[in-house]
Amino acid sequence: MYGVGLAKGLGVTMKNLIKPDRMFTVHQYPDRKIGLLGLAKMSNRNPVSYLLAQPKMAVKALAGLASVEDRMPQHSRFRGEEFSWYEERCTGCASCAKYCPLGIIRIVTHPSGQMMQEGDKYILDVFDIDMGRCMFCGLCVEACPYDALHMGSGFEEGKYSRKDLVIDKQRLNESPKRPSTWFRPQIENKGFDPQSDSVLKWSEAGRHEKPDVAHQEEKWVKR
Amino acid sequence: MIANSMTKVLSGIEMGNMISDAIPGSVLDSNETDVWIGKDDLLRVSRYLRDEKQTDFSFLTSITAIDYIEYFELVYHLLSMRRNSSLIIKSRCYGRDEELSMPSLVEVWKGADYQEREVWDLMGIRFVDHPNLKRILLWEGFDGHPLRKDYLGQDEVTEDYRE
Amino acid sequence: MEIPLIGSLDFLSVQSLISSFFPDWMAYLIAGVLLSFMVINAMVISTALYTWFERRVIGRFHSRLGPNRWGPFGLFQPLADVVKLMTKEDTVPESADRMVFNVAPVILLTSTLLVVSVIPFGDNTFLGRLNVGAIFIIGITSVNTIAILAAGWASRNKYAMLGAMRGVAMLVSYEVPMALGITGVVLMVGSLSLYDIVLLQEIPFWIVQPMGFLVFMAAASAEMSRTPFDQIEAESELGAGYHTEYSGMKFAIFQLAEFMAPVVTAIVATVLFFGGDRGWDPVPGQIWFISKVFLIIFLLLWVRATWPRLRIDQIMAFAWKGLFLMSLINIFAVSLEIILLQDPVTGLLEPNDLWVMSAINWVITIATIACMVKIFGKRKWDRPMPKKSPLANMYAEGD
Amino acid sequence: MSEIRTEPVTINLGPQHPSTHGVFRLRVTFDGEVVVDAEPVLGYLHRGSEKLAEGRTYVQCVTLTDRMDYLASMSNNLAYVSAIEKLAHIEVPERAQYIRVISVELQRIASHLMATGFLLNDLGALATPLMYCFRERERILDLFEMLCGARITLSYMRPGGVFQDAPEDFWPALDTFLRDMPGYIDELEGLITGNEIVLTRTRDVGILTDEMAINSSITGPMLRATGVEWDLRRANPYEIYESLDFDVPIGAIGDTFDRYLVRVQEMRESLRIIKQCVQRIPNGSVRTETPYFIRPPLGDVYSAIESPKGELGFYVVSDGGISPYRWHVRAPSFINLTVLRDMLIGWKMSDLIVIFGSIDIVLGEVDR
Repeated sequence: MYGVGLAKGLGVTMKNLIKPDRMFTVHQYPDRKIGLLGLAKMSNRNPVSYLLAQPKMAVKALAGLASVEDRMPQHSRFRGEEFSWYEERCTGCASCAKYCPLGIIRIVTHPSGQMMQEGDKYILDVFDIDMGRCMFCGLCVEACPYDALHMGSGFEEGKYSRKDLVIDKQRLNESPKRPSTWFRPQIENKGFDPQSDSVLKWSEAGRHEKPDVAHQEEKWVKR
Repeated sequence: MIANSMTKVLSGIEMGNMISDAIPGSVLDSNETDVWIGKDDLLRVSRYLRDEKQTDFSFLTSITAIDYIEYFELVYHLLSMRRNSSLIIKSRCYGRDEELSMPSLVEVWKGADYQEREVWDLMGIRFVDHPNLKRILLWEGFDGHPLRKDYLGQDEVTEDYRE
Repeated sequence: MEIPLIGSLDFLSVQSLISSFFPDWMAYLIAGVLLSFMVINAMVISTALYTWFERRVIGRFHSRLGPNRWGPFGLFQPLADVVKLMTKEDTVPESADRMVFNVAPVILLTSTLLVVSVIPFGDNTFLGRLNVGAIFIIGITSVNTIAILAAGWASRNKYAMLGAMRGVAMLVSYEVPMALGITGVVLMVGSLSLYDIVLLQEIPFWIVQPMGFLVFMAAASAEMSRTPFDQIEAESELGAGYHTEYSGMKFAIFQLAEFMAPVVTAIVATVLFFGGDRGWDPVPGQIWFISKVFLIIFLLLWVRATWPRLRIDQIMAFAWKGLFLMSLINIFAVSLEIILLQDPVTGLLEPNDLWVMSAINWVITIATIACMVKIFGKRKWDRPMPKKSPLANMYAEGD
Repeated sequence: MSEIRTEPVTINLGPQHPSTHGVFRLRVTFDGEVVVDAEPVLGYLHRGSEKLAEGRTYVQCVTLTDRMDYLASMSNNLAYVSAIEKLAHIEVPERAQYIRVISVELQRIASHLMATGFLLNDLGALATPLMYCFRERERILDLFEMLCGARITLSYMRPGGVFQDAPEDFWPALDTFLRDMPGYIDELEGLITGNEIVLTRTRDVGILTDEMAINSSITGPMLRATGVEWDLRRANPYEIYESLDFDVPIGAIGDTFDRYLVRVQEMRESLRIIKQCVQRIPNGSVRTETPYFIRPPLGDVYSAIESPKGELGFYVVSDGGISPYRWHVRAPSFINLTVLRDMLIGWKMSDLIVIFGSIDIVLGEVDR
């Protein structure tokens, strides 16, 4: 009443204007502008010594033209683009293709005739995912019984044509193996962080190691 | 703290007996959960269910239709907010042609308005005496009713970007 | 002491400078064109800077950053906007009245720019020293109404028409309290010349007559359709109001005029209520002027970032029931005080008298606002206690 | 006094309009500024979810529910999976129920923040409250990213639990959020609740009576604002709500301001619920093993939860196969629109926008 509410509102907005910790946009992708103080802090110097050491950069910062790389920190479970796929682990069972709600995974295999004792190994001819239609629900990852397919962790796969969004076997193989820990507790327990530069080997991605012969005999032969 | 209670799901058999006492011949069948009402008596039964003190179904939760190939079944979920009890009444509608019709319940529960329009739009069941029975989700002039089991869909052109 | 920043830039001195090379009539023309060119460019550039300032400040109010990419601290952003708008296709609706459609933005910009011509920026920095400056401002700002109506009418767009109709109703109504708000100042000074108003402002007039200042600011923010009175545009209701159909350069002109309005308003308010270029030495008067303008602009932005907008009928009611009454009370009080306090011989007011007046006026202002809230605030602000409806009982067990 | 005869003007509000919260079209007839008739035209976002579901397995349908009310995906997930659990008689571990309740209540806060922010945006507050709301919602979305790697289309729940336990760093982050959030709500209320302009614009505008609300099947905060105390979390408790202590806020007269106020109070109640859940959450598994292709027995089921918009119900008919025979959604946003016309007539254009904004619809759910 009597304009008290209006004045209170003005106070709230002023508080948000002044307090720097109430900033909304704190991460500016891909880079952010930085002032002299920020630059000096980044190189652990005081601003004056920074100005003397790197005058060009310091002047640029003072003019508001300097920028440094910036990126939103993501959780390791982030479901992102470019699936991490390990051909070594894949058996071509096509569970992922069957489980995909949109049917965008295509798998073509043929029997190889090798390792017939363990039940024939299948050779993958085609494995491609149409990322243009993928909705990143992660059901294919959930379905994979051999932990061969993992969600990726990036989001920078924008392309100019939809055709380029179909990622085939070759690209899946070449892409850096930074699987998201979504639905992969074993990777999470290892402390693997897909946002760092580290890469996960195929032998470490599984929820269990390859069983040794003794274990297999106990399980299968004695029955 | 007040003790919580679940919404009481009324027994279809008991309610069926009660309805048929009030409006003889209206209840076709009933089981533990549902009551089947003849489509000609639906309006009278729903008005009875709303106004009768013992039932007091002032709230129409949802209307659905299901295509069982031989017939369409309409499902009405009723709720009494004062008594915290619920009832499911169903009604069957035979035939497949465009002239399928059911009585509209808009004058009993206004909440039936959009839901009946949706059923007409997607299932193709015409509601007699509905004040504004037009398609609601699809556009006027759409061919067919998509939620019917015999709806084949229009020719869909999906480009395959792989080739 | 007055340190002239841009030298003597009044019309007469420039004319006399030129008349030593050219015949009199030519000197008159050249001086006019030269000065107008300078002032127009200064206004356009300051408006461009103002758009950047507004976006940065509103951004910070929103806890965002605002434009910060193009150029140092994003200062080139207005330039980028202009380039983008100029290269845009200039569309005209098929059924539009082309002539009126094209002229409307020009009228709006012209009327906004003309206000600046009578402003004394400094002791000797001004374009024209009009002895009826205050009336000129009131008159020229009402031309806006015609431009807005023309734009809305010519577009043949229902949203534009609604916006224009609201605009006409609102602008015409708010002319009244604005003129009456200025009247209070004029009464005290005894002159319509803005130059005299600045000269006689020993104490800034917003201290002497706060009610007049409030009325003027409210009316002015309605005149330039800023929140809480931005019903002309009302972007959440009408899309863009009267300039819905405009694009390209014409839209840019509208935007320019629209963003120039706060600058102009702040300038006028500085002259009328903040003592123009008056300040303490050794800071030159022009600097004082600019910093006062910035202060008022910041206040306007602060209000804009905080408050929602009123409905059109509430705005009209506010003008006629609230501001009109307040301005009348203000004029009555001020004239009474002048009669009682002025020197019977010279008819002048001493600074001591001004302090007495301001003390009385602050009391009157607070009392008036309190009374008006009591009398006209029929709506009870406090909420009635919620009562459970008897129609539902979610704890019932059924039967 | 004879009145001037005026010509009514018909205006299309939408499908592209700043305040229709999506692709919604309202064909309004104005007499000057006063609404004399209004007709909503829906379906611009119709994707045929109900038909699509008939060709998918029960688990695949979870992804469809995300895309209906995209501001409250968790609630949609919960409503759907609880229907399937009822249909296929799947038990849910207790820890999973707690995590579900926590995430649904977080989602309720996020959804109400959006509703409040956009209501104020419709009032013309130049997006300031909206930005503040977005800022707080961002923190909730960060929490969701920790839980399930996505921020909007979550697909977090599965029949039989949730797909994965919350990570270690989720709980401290949730604690920080719970500590900060009441202060933020206070700040938001300081900006809005006492503001005279907001009060002038929203008090006594768009009044809905309790009788009319019940007769028109209105649910959610809109119903509670009319004074009807009806919340499915109390009236028909699901999951663990029975053991939780919280109040059901109701409004006084059912105007636009009450609708806003009920939402703000519900946010506080949600925080209370989450705090209790965090204290009580037991250890254990979070998911009952279910086959990939669930084959529920023959029959039908209707299961509803209290979503942020109202009663969100799923009616699923099973024919014993791997995909539902009929999959119907009782979408609260859609049914809440029933009274729109009656609420609008007689009000001015500015009120139209505000009343419409206070209903809080999401077009993904309206059109499905």
